[in-house]
Amino acid sequence: MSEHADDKEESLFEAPPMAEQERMIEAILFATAEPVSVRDMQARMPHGSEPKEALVYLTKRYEGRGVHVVRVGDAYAIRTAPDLGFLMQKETVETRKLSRAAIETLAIIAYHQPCTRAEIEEIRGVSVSRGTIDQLIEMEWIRFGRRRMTPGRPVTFVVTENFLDHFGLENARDLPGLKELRAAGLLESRPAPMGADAGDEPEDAEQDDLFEDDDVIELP
Amino acid sequence: MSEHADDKEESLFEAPPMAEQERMIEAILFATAEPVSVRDMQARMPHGSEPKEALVYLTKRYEGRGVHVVRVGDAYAIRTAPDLGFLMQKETVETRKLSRAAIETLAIIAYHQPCTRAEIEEIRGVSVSRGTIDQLIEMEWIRFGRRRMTPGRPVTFVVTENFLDHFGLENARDLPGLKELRAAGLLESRPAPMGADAGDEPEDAEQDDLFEDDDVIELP
Amino acid sequence: MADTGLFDAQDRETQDRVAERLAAEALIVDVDGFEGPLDVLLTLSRSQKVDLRKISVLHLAQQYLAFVEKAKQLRLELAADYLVMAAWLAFLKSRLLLPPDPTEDGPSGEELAAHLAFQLERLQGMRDAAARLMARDQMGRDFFARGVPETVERIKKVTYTATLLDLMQAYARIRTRDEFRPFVMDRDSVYTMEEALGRMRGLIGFAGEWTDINTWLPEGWGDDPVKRRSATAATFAASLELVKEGKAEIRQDETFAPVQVRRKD
Repeated sequence: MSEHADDKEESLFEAPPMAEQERMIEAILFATAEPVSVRDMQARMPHGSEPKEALVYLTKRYEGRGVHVVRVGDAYAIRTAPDLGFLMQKETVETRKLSRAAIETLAIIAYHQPCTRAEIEEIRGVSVSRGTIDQLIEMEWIRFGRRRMTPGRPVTFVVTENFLDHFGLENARDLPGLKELRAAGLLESRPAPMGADAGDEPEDAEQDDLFEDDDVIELP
Repeated sequence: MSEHADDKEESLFEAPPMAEQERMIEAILFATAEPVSVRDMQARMPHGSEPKEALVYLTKRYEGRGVHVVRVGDAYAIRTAPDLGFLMQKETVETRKLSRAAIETLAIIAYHQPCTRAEIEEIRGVSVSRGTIDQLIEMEWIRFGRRRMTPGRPVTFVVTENFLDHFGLENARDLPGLKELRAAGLLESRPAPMGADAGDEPEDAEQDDLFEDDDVIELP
Repeated sequence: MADTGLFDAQDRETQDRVAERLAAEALIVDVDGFEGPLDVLLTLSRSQKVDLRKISVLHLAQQYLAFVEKAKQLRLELAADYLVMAAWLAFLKSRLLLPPDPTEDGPSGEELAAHLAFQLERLQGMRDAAARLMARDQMGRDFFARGVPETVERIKKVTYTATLLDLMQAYARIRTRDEFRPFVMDRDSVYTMEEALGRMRGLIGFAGEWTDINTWLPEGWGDDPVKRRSATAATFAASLELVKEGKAEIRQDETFAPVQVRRKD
């Protein structure tokens, strides 16, 4: 606080050295909530200061740094370098289990590929929401196959290389058949109550699920 | 995307050059008013970054400048140089005037932490009013520590990161005069000889010296 | 607060006495401004102008007692803790003045005095520390934080996973859905009461003697514990049913003893 008085006294004779003035505007620009005009800086700084000149030095000093001195209208401010904007985001990654609708759809495609949407619906016993297919495509686990040469030429779906990679398969044909699943004990487990009434699953619930998912997924 | 692929990608990417990392923490620290922990920086920076090392360079870079890199507990912040406070009359926040009781209570907690109310009263020789403690908690300068493992399990108080930040302390070990006070034996709890002013004795004689207890000092 | 720095006369003793009297009077005038007896004692001790470690507690006790005395003369109400301290200091004074009584236990006057001196020194130490703390550069007054903090945007990214097992189980679930009965229960090891009853009705006519119900279990149900438990329960329930119908009698000698049945004639 006493320096204040000192500075004032000194300022009657001469302005602070330019390096000192640069420090001053650095502190002012840092601590001030709004961009500061040159006039405002001058008013705050000891008499005889030349903020305009000090600003030139300060701007130069911050060139290529993580923050820059920028001009905002008639005033100046310190701002994050544009290329570092990504640091102002904190990304949290959450891993979720694929929804039952999605995993079942995926399983049907894997076992029956190429497989049309109508076929998936027939096997699952419920309609397949667009969101489910979109999600699997976005995850790059399925892709469009050839159109079926039947009336309406429906599109088919097949699994991707990514799918095989993720599940550690050489080929979708390597997937164990029902008999093998049973032998491996995978069919012995009684279906959970949920499993039993899968066919009654309300479509709305499924769709809600997916709208939610879509929102999250679309973030960059 | 498969985790496998992610890992591969990450290990293929090299951490940014140190100069770039320095820019990044510069941007991060400029952007916040609160101290940022090293872990937090690391989470926001590209994989493989070493904010701790970059901080050394950045701290050096700002030596003698209008703003400084300061350490607050486990975190770092940029603060204006104290000698330039006179420029900041507009920014000065009028802090509530603390009563003498509050200031002394704060000092006792800071130097004796973790510290029970009974210990504060023993040292000051008068009872501590609730309002005093409340005020310090409200200012976020003290918080509750662990309960003391003595009869009655009294609560203890410790100072916060905000306290360190406000008084420009790196950690509680840097409190002014701490060494001298300890050397003079004034920070030990010395039980009153039997028969001396009864009732003023603190609950427990074994006041663990908290400055060696990293658990409590290391503010999150 | 009384400050003895005003006095720089040469005659120490006169000076001290004057200071003491002035201090005591100042104290009384300002007694509300003190934070308890320890605070008063600390203020009084300053008149000794020595290191607090070398303070004369006896002298201090006398000063304090004089202060309380003066307050009484002025008919000032002193808070109870001031009087408690006065009583304690009077006790301490007598201990310090009298030769130690070997028959009396408890701390000596010196020990008590040393502790009081410690308390005063500690209080002074904390006050000095508080002053040094408050004299530090403070944020928002001497140094400043960023004026325009940027908010850190939180982005939640969700990734989905599934294992091969999930995939196969999902497929198995769909493909075998129709094979399951709506109510699935392991019937292989369940022996129903109806079955037991049917079996017993046919046999009870031949049971003239008391027989352990364990011997009534059907063939092949006695070895596997799961099956045995189910068959035993069913047979017991069926026995009770027969008793209720008046076709059999049932008995048990004591708790956990074998349960026996026979035909009722």
